[in-house]
Amino acid sequence: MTTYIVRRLIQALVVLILVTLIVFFVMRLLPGDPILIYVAQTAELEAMPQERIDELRAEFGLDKPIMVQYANWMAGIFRGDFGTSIFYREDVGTLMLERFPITIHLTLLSLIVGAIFGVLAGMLTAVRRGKWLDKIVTPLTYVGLTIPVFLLGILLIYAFGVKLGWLPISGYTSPLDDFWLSTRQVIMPVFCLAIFGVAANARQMRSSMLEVTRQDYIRTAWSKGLGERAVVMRHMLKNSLIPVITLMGVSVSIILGGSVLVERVFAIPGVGSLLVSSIFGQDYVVVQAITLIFAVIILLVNLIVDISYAWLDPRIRYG
Amino acid sequence: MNPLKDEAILDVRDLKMYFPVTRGLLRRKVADVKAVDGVTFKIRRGETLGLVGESGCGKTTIGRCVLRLYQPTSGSIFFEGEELSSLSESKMRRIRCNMALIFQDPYSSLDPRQSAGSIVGEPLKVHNWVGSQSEYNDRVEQLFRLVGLDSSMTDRFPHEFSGGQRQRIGVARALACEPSLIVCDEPISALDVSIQAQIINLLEELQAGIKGLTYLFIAHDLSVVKHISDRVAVMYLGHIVEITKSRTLYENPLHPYTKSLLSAVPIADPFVEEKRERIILKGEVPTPLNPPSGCSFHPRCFMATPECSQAVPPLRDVGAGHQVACIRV
Amino acid sequence: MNKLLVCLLVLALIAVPLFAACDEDGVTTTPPTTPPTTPAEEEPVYGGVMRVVGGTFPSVVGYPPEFSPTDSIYALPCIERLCEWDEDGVQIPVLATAWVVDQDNLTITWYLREGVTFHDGTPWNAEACRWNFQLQLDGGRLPYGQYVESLEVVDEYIFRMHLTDYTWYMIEQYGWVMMISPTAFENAGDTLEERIDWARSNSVGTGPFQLVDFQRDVILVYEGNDDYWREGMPYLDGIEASFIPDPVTAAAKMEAGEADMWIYAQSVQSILDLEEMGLTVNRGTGLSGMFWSLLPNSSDPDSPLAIQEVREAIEYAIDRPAIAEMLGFGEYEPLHQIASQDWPGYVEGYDPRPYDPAMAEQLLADAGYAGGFEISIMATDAARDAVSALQAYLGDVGIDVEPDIADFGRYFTALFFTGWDDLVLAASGINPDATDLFVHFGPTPMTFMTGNIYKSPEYLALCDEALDPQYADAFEAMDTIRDAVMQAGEDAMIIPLWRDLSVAVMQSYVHSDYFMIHGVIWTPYDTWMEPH
Amino acid sequence: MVEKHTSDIGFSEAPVRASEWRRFRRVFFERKLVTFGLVVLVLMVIAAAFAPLLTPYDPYELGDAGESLLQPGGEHLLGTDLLGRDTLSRLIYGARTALMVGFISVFISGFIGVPLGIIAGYFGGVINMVIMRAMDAIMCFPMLLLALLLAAVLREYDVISGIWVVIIALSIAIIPGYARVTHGVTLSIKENEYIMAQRAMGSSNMRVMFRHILPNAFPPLIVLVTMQLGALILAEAGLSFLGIGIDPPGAAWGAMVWDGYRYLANNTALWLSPGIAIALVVFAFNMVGDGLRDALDPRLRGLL
Amino acid sequence: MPSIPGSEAYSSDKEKSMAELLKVENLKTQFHTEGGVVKAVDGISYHIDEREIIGLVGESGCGKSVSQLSVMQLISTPGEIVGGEVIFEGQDLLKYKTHGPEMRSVRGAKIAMIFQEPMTSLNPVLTINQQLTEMLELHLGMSKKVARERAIELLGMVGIPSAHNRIDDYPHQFSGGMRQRVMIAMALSCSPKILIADEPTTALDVTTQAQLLELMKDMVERFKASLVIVTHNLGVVARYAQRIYIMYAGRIVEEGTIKDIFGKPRHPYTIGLLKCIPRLDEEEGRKLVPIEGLPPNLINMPPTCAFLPRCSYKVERCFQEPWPPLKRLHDRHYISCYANTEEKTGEPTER
Repeated sequence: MTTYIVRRLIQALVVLILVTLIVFFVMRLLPGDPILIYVAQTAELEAMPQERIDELRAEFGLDKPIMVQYANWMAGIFRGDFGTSIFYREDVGTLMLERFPITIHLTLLSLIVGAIFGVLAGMLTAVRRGKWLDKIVTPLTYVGLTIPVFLLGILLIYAFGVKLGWLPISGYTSPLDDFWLSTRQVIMPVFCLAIFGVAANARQMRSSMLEVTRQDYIRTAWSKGLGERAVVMRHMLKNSLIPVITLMGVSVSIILGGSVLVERVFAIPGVGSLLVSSIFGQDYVVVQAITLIFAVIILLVNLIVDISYAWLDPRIRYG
Repeated sequence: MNPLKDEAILDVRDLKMYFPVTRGLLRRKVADVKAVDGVTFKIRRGETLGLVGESGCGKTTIGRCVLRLYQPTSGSIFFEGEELSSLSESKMRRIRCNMALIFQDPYSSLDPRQSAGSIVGEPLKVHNWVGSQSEYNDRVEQLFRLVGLDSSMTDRFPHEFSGGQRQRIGVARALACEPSLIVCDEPISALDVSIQAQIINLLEELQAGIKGLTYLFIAHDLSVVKHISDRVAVMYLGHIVEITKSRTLYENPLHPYTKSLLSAVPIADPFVEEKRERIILKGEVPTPLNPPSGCSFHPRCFMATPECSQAVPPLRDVGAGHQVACIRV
Repeated sequence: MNKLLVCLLVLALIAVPLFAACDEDGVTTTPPTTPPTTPAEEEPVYGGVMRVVGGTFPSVVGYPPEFSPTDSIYALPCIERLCEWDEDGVQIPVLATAWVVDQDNLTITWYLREGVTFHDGTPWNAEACRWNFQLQLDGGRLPYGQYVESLEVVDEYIFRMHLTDYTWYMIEQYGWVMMISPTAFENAGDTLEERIDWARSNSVGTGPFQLVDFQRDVILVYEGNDDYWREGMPYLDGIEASFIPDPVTAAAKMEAGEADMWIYAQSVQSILDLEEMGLTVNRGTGLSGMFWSLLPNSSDPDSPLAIQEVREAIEYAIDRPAIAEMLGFGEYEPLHQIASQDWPGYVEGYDPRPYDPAMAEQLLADAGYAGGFEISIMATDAARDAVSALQAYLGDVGIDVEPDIADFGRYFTALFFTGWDDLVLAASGINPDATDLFVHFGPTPMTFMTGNIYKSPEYLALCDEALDPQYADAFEAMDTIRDAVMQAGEDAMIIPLWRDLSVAVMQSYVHSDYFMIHGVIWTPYDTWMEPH
Repeated sequence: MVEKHTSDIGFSEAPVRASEWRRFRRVFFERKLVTFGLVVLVLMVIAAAFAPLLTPYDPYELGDAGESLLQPGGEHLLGTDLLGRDTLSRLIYGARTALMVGFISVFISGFIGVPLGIIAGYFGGVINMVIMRAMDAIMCFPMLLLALLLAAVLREYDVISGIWVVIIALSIAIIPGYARVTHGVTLSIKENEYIMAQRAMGSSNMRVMFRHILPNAFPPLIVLVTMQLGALILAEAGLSFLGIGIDPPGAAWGAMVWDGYRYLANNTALWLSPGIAIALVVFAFNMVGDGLRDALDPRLRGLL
Repeated sequence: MPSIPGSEAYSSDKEKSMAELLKVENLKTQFHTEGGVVKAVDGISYHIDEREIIGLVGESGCGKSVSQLSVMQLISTPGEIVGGEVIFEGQDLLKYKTHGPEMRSVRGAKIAMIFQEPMTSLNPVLTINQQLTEMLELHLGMSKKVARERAIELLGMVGIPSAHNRIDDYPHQFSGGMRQRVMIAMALSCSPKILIADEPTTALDVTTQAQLLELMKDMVERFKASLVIVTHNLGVVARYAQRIYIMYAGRIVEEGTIKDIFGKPRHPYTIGLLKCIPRLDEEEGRKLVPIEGLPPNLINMPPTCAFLPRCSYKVERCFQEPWPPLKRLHDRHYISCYANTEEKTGEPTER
């Protein structure tokens, strides 16, 4: 078990290094000069002398060879220093601390909603296969997989925000400040972000439950005279969850990707919306930081998924 | 089924095949699975040597070493006088033309996306064994007839055949380049009882018909091995414990393991069964990762004495080609 | 078939409320409040926090040297300038009461308003003024800063600048420096870096409102300044601005009554919809929109755009009234000259090249491009529709347009620094005093890549003439400016297209008679709201 | 003696010739929704192929004055957009874009990802480690985000333009999916005795990998492709929403939703019709994928 | 430990008759597949007496496992029990709802089952303790603690060394033989009346097979249970069973005591089976006589005898009339055949 975990950790470390390389070099492939963009953001009303531009360039460390810049960047990250945003002129670490909790809040909620409702729906439709519940819920999961989230977002706004007036249209409040308002505000974005997870988990859960149903040990369980509840909850659930857990990594990836769209629609000041504006503003320090953190989150989630395999499946735990 | 000549087509000397067991982060080698641990035997041309033993005893590993699908840890394998373990890959390719393998599972041993004809013809293509397309077609049809399949079935796919027919395709593929040695690795154990006899008879007929065709017949079913083989080698935990003519095996088994193995096989005849002595072994086969010292059978042996755990008993001749590895015999 | 039916049913269930929701005649549960139109003159009411939404948001609120236009407009409730425009583009005093130019000795003397205090209680005086100028100079950010020789504090409320050269344009440039409290800044940290860092998210000025809370890209909260120097103002208790990047969401917030004012609204359809629902649309002076034009890379001799006939042909090929009508629902003004009709420098009736595709083809043939040619138009994603329309028109005369949709970073880099390949679709702000001509297209423009656009000697001479110190301000130079406008037209220097719309949409209970000019002026001090 | 006895029903043996195709058809068409999906896709392919013949108007032709944002009905069945272009015509041409983006991206990424997966799975060891960790690294980025970054980068270089930026960006983003699936399949196929049979008869590695493993990896790959096609169309829509989609005036559904979205209340057909088209086609691809999965290999249930 | 298999029980004949424990009448189970309806079990009747060991012999696909699963109502879709009766303790089990409380109180408690694959028949994610005790808690109402003690005891009984240490292990930590021992312990934990062993040793090595069969025999004696051995291995039944049913294509073709069947096999299929298997004690150079042809595809079977195409005894009547019902030859020996195989049968082992 320890060996298994440590090996996964080492693999994750290798992936992490590759991730940092990708993040850094893809961003540096952008030929637009970040300094000029910075100047363009601020200097519409006057021209800036070349010396000042060079000075800024040196200030941001952009005058050094690229490998040195990479090394500096990495070294900085280990110290918790992500650099300074060219656009916001602010420490990116601080910026991330402001923004990430928001995105994490939404992501976690979406993940939990997706997991609970997805697994529940999958379980019920599998156990009641072919019954009315299955006939209604299963086609619905396809809708969840196919609707573009931004479209869904705006439809929700229109229906629940404007026409019905039940929920606030946009914005974000920390649950620590005003829990009730915060909850009302996150309902629609979380719905948008979670819908894929709900649908995907439900489908996966349903098919893996059906798969497990066919297993010999389920026949053994029936042959012992156990009731349906015991067979499903005790013998099928854990086994069926194993493939569903894999989806968690994918779900997080989809949710983080979707946050880019959803945060824009709902005007939520998370990293998703920050990322879009930073990409367009070529604020590559910020983009680097966000993509890196996204990738690390997904990496960690996958690691947790792998480790929870071991928890769910003793064959790995003692393997 | 007498051997044509007393020439050893295959001569295996002190073959060892260890699979490393790795542990920990750096996958450090901590031990070896001694799948085959010093095995010596010969097969004469035209003969059938049965290799019998329970799962994990190393019999399949020997078969694969002979075809050099595994690179043996040590020891030598002479095939038609040539030492295989030191051959280059390209030379080995040429040699493989003269050897073939028949597998246990007629389902997984045939590529499901290849037609039966092309499966059988595959070795011909790999070894450029035939000149033209028509020669190829003729040879494939000939092989089909040889194993008792209708040659009109060449364009069918494996799933369209029954298990027995599939095994016939496997046999035809093995025969394609007219090998002199066929390693039959449990060729019938996945088949239905009523079909097994068909394949056994086919193999016997082929040997009778093709001059010098030699089998290394690997199986765990003692009755089948005894039926088809001229000589039988009994394996336990990577060692051969007894080699003898198949007739002597039932009539006069010497090694205690052979005895208990024989006793465990029920005979489909209650009248015989009533009279048979039954030896029920204690415990389970130890892991080849950490075999017992001395004679690896001694912890389960009903004849064991303290000396048995001292040294590995050598395989010694007790007369008439009957070899046994037991100090108590 | 059951599943299919269920599936269709589900689709229908999703679609029906939407259709219903979109139905204009449908029952709406929260109709926007449309009280009877209030009389024009009404006694202002005190109180209320105005909730403002906008599609842009500041990244810096209190450090003027780093202000972008977006930053400065959001800072304006708090930080004031020496002077600024009135509705007609005339410079009016704010923190200065008067200024005197001495052309012989090359000085500008500013007489400062007395009795004004910063929000931190420190007084506004000549020293504070000098400190702010120095801050700009140190940051390398003072426009025309290269002409400043020295700064002098003459007495408590008189401040003098010594210059090396003079043009009337400098008043606007220097007078617009935004003034923050030196004391607050100096006390904010031990090092300059710390102070700047603090000032980026904290702002202490003299304005009608003081900053309470600022979270980047989230919210900006102002509360009324009780000690404001304009008597009895402001009326509002506070302003709460939040950032809504998506215009559809912003419009939805207005419709749902979740916001009182939507500033810098540009999506015409939403604006008109809201207006129809009874919300007020403040179109300002008419110059709040942007000036859209196609800028050619005409200085490159290899480019077909270097040939005047080609540029003329492009101008002839585009039906500007039609495009303006289509894109702007009648709210956009088609432009025929480098000026809008509400702009002081507008030349009445001057339309050198109305829509004439035949003429365009003829000119192209004359220029040796009878079969047309291929050309790219660089634009941002926001201008997708415009590019499609231009592409269709140019395609009709044989010019094959390849759209080049760029992100802001690349777009601005090209536009301001590195130049563009063929054509770029650009928007520029319009100043009510016509000075934007020099900002964008003058001899030494501050924005668009200077070298890319060919400017004829005649045109440059007229620009120089207009900037001559003999004129006190732009209005005195207006005749020359009009000549320059016509010369640019004759040269087909750029291809003017249309003026778009940017407005403030307000709930009907909001009273704000004068709002903004192209994002550099906002006077919320006299804004008030009826109880609602 | 090991008797194959994995299911309740032990009957086996002697299947009837030519039943495979029948079985495939029966399983595939067993679910009405799969049939529905297939019909949708066929219609879409027809629409894409014969777009010029089917469209009532030129999808790029600007409308005359007053033809802007027409409501559905009348001459323009689904109304017009801001520039007076016929929505129905653009919708039909959009099928072309969607299929082009989908199929070319899938082809490119499959062309790269599949061999990588086979090689990694077949050789194992260090090669496997290097390839699969690199794929893991790419998979650490959300697909939309990676495509967004790549599209931004690709646009900067004048090597490719227009729709190809989207295609290439999406292709790169989905390579790991192919590599992973092929890798997994290769590992399991490698266990089969017929691979050992190939080695026993002296086949070269290349022959084993591409003549024997690759064809056997097709069923899961085909299923993956159908799923990816749906995901790609959604991603293209997302990119358009963020402004890095198909260049104008190209008719792409994602961009059309985004364009129409600004007229949410005024012209429902403008965004709803491409929105439904996207949802319908993604749904259709998923259904056909499901059907193929069940028909090709029921064991794949739960794997994808 | 030489012994004669079940010698006492064997000598006790039907006359002395232990009570009939389970009676299956005309049981029919079908599977609805893509190809059509598979009559996996096509009207079989058999019975088990108290403390009797019977063998159910046939090749794969002959319906022997399905028949046993049908008795337990463990047939899942697309399978369906379409007819027959399973009388156990005076009640027809097939009248109970599949997962209803009555059926559940029979399963495990009164009739228990051991399956072929010890690798897959135990739940991989639950410990042995969890899997063993749940039945004890359910059927015998034991507390967790008591059940655990009992489970350890049972494990010791089936020969698992240091059972108290291994009870919290997971199935994959056991070898195949050990897992099958666990299965035996589990099946016997509630002292069932009948133990059905469905190919219990097929996947195991011969020496393990011998160990387990001995164990099972000992255990059913100890628990006074009856045992049904479902197998394709004639040797196994010859050694352990008292009576045998030979199945082919969903039907019982021959029934009798082991001495009847092995001594005077009368059905052509039984005869063929005995001729085609190699025997340890056979003569040198004996030729096997395979049963030609293939086992039938159970879909769309003709009404005639399913063995007909492979039969070497067939007579005219076989082609014209449907598959004959079992007819009694003498005592407890029944066959389902029109042909007179007696004359031609000289060869099979009479010793």
